[in-house]
Amino acid sequence: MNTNHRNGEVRIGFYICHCGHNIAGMVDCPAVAHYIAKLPGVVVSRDYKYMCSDPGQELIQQDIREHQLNRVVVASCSPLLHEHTFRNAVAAGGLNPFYFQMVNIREHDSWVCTDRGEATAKAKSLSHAAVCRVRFHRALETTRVPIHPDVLVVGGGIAGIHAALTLGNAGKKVYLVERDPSIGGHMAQFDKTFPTLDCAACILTPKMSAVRAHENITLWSYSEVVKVSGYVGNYTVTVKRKPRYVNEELCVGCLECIQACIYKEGKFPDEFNVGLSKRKPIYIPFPQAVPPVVVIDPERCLQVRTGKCKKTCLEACADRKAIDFTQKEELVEIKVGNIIVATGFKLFDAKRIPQYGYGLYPNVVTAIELERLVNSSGPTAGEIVLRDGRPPKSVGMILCVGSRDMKTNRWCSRTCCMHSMKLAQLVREHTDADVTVFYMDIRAPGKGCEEFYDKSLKEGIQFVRGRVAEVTDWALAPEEEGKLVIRVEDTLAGFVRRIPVDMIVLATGMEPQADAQEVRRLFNMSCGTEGWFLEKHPKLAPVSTFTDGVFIAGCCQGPKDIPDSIAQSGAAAAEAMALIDKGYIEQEPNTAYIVEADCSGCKSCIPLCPYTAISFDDAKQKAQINEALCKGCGTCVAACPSASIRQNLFEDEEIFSEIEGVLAYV
Amino acid sequence: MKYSYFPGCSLKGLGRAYEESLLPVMQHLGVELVELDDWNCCGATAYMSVDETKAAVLAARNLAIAEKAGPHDLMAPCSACYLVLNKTKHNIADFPEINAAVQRALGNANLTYSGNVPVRHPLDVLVHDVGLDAIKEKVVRPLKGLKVAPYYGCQTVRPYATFDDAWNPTTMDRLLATVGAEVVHFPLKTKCCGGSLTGTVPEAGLRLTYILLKEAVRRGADVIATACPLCQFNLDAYQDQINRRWGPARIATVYFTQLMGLAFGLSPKQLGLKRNFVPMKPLPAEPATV
Amino acid sequence: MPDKPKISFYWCSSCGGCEEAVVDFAEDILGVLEAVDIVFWPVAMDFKKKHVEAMPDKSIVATLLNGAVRTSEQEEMARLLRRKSQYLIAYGACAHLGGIPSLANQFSRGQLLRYVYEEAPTVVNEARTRPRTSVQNNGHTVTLPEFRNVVRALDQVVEVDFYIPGCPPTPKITKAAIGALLEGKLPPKGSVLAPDVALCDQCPRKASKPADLGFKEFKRPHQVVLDPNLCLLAQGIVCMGPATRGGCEALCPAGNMPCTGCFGPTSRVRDQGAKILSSLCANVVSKDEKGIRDTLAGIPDPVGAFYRYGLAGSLLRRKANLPVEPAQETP
Amino acid sequence: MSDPKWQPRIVAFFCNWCTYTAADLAGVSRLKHASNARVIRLMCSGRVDPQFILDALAKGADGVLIGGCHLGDCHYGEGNYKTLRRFQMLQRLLRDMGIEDQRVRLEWISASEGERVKTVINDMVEQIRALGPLNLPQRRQDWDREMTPLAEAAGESESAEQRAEPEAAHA
Repeated sequence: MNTNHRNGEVRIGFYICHCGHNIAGMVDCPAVAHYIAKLPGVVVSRDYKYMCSDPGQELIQQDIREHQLNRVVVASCSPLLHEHTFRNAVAAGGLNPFYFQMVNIREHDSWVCTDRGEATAKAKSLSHAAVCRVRFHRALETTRVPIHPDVLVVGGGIAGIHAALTLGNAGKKVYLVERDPSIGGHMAQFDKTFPTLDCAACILTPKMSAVRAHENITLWSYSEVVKVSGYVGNYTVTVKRKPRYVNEELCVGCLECIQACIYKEGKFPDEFNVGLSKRKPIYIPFPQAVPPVVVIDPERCLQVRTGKCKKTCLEACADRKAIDFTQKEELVEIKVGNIIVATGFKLFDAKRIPQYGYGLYPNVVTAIELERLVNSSGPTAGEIVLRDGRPPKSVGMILCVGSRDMKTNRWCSRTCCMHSMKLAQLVREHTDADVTVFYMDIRAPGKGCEEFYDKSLKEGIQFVRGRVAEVTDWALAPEEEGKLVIRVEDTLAGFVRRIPVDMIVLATGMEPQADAQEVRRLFNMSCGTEGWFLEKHPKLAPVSTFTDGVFIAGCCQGPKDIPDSIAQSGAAAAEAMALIDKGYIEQEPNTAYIVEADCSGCKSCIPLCPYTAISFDDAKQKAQINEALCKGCGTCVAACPSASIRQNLFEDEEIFSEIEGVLAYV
Repeated sequence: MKYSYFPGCSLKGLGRAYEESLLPVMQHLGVELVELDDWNCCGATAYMSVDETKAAVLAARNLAIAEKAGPHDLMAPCSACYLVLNKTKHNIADFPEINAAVQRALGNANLTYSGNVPVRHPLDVLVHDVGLDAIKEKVVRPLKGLKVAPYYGCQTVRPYATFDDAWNPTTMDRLLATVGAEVVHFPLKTKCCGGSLTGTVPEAGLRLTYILLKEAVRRGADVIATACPLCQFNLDAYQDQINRRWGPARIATVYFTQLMGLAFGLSPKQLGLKRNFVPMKPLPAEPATV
Repeated sequence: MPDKPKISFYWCSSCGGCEEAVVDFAEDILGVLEAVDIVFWPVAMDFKKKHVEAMPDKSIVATLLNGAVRTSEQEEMARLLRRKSQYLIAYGACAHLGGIPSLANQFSRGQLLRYVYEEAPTVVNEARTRPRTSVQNNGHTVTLPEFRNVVRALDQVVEVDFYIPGCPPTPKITKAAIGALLEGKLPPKGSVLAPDVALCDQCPRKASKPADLGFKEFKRPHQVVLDPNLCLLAQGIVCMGPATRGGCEALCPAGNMPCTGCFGPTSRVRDQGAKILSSLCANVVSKDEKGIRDTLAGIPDPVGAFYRYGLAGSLLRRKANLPVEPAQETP
Repeated sequence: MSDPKWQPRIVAFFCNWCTYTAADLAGVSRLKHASNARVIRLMCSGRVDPQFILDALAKGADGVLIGGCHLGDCHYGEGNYKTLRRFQMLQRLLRDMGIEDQRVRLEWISASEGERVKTVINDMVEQIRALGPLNLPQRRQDWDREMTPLAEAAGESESAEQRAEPEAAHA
């Protein structure tokens, strides 16, 4: 450690960063440096183009050596971005890294101010405060918390599957928890994928099987996470395993029980086929389901509901004895070090836009419904037909249904343009129908996507630019009789058109899951106003959250296509692995501590700690804090009526001096 | 239940059948309507397009009188009045310069307006204040078998969709179903009736009217129910001309309050049903009353 | 042996309790008198201001001054004694932090005079006579000190060397302080001569305080029959003990009444009221706004409850929007 | 009191996880707003000691803004409930001490609500502008002017103001 502390004299170095034009464009940086230079204790005060660059950091280190600095203040961007960078720079200069204070004059100042004088004044006062505060800083040491090597992945869509496999392949133990009876998510419902038109099942099902077969992956389908406690490296998670009334180990997937069910025909809407077909109370979600075992719908099964059924399924299962009506809901507790949340999205409910007639006109369908119609294992075995069984002669596709719309959802769902063009091509492939796509803008930025758009044009698919006003069944001209009429302002042609078609496909957008708020609370994440989970930094930490050890992947973070979801889940897996392989995490030393001689033992603080880090020492008659449990919120510090609890990095005198500092410069 | 009542010019003139049916129906339901003392023209859409500020002053005088009259909501049955009064209310609240002009003008007449009077449509009051259950109790002659096309027109739910959906309003549908009528699917329920174009540019205006009539007939409706005097007039008065020009489409258009009155057992004459150019067919399975 | 050290006592805006506390030394007073020479003590001895004025500066070793500073005369005496004394000691809660008199900082001078001389239910004053600084009577000029706008703690008028807290200070801490003074064993200037740990440390009820104190309601002592042994906070009574310096040996809790905070905060605290507020409110059980409001309604007068002895010495000092009124010369 | 150049001075205590991040987001999104708020970062709004608020006012702030996570969303579980409880009482206390409600404000602003940071700060600046300066240091000087004659007579140059908080100076 360096010897810059002789006589206890405080020697402060102050650096203000131009951040190119970002700060200097609005703040007079030399004037701030000049102002700070006159404050007591300030030995060096400089402005520099890029403080976070190597030369910028070198400047600090050089000054620490040459001017025997023992405090450093950098006024630049948000500490959430570069506090670590500068602490490391200070440490490399031979000073304890906590003799450093950062001033946010970019996000909080230059980027939000419109007046150079005001912005400069604000920079001066914030810097003044930091200079006042840093005087009280003390040398601190970080503590290390060990990381439990197991990982929980929540959600068994393509993102969750890929994350689980990546981690499993790296030798990490993974729990994959899926709410539905099978993993696969939305992708399992797709026929083909854009822009390559390769078969979705062909690329997904091997991955699904691999999950089931993987020695490092524990797959819990039909299960939900209900409780999460702990912190990075040491999460305790409670998983609710819903009864499927079928023993997963014993069921061989022969499906004879389904045959034998007293319901001779399917009677209930089939979730996988979005209600286009019917299933029985005992069913398998889809032929390639993983785990490949049947499930009993407790809401529909006579035996579960009333206890009065002939139980023909039991007979069919015979001595395999896989069906078990005594199954009960089970709560399982696991310990993991990291969590990857990949809970996906839900589709916009097209009924929310009544003028498009979904639910009113039978031949208005959603894109996912068409997807099931196109699929050879779908309800029509791959035939695209109207409700009455006729093939359509004309199909209209309406884009941005529940996307880019101030009345419903403002965001672009990113995949609908490509998804619709893919479906348009499939319709052309399967039928002789004319296809017209109604769009506002075609967004095809992905690799191979613009080419795919060209291909659509070449294949004779019509594109009409304009937001569709309504879908109706009232005819004005004879050719409209018996058809659905799309009324739209063609913004290229410049007039309102009425276009009669047989079938209308609504490209419904993506929305956050209905329970996104509860899930967010469960994992202590943040949400955007729309409900998508919030990443820690939109560019630099796109799969991290504000809670260490909790990562997000796939559409729960925002609409995206399959390649992007896979890329994110790989990134999330890598982030988790980085923590696991390091073996520990360094904790910010912002813990609270009690000055024993000052404590009166009034116990006011004890119930306030959410981590039960504070206890009462009966022998000493004083409160004590277990620093390993303390997470540094400071609530007890604020509450201690005799100010006997203090907090590292947020000492009372540090904050009081900061208050004094921000108010000193008028 | 008590409301201030702003009839507007139509309900005293061309659309008097609306008032003739509205008042007894409301009375029947125990809703007291107190006609505003010394009300004046709402300004209508025409004045709004000539001079918005003066139009606002004109409408605001009615609001000010209503505010003075007591703490009751103001009922404006005519769609145009309903829209103009609401629009004035919004403009006064949103634009300080309009507010200043209005207050100055009102001040000259010793009036003030603080923005506190809600302007309500009878459909809103009937469904949300009176309630469908209370209405159902009063039905003595359910309109069984009568197929009705519910037609709201443009101004009732747009742009202020305060009590119903702007695209697919359902309050009238529900009201009519409550009094026993069969409501046909009528997706043109908020389409244009032709408005004043029926008089100024008939080839455009009447064509719009024709579409409504034709579709109502095609969908098997016996009668069109409306909530607007202008809609009622356009749909009712021009049928001969329309039929000559575009083909047959003959159907009666009445106020929804008239249908409610029938269900309450009031006489067609009392309800102003005799004023129609195209008479409504007698109710099914009932001796002729017209 | 040189002369005995000279000591003086003075009182400003005070109830006399602090003087009483000195008398409460009982026979020990004789010991004190043996050790020191009392040169000024208006309550007990007939010295005049002019005698003090005649003394050389710093010739008094220590002055123990009690009471808050409210009038011009008190201010003048404080300045005089400051000049004549080596050590000026703020004695008791009023001199220390403003004391109960400084609760008057919630009102303007005009409000106070109007109430006291006209509106108070026991006052009959039809002529609306008000005190004036100067009155002519029979050719004589009679003067009164000026009633200031603000009540002040002693250190808000003159520099203070030490503080002896309490309302009144207990004989024990007073003796300890005088002892330290005579023996020259003084802590750093500005210290409060009492323990720097909160009162709970000395409270006989400490062991009965639960670890999970959660407030569902607050009660006032007259509303309940108090358990003589159980922690008063556990009984829903606002007890200032956790936020108040110890040293009184918990006289009030021992007498079945809550601590009301007369010893002031510990040295680490800048605002005693804010601190007890922070601690009590954080421990309220309710989580919804109305529930919280209802619980806190049990403390009807937060200023009176949390700043009973120290409004002048608090961060806000005085109600912010009060005027500074000119001295009242006309009725 | 009515200096035309006067600008409201606001000290803001923002929690690290929600409101501070939201203020960063406001910056990243270039949501221009009034420059008057000076943000002091704390880990949790639960760390906001009521002393900080009073001290800020006493030292010359015209307003104090406390920003925390929405109720139920606290990074530490329930820190913001403690803040809410303290705030309710503090507001009553401040009212009794003649300080208007609008000067001390508690707002729940989540990490994604950059827009709200802008709205709240702009709104608060406007409200305080309408109220005028609080400027307690100036008011204290005005209060203490009644001591000037005797202080001058005693030949003291040092003002009482400079000796405020004697203990803190020695702590």
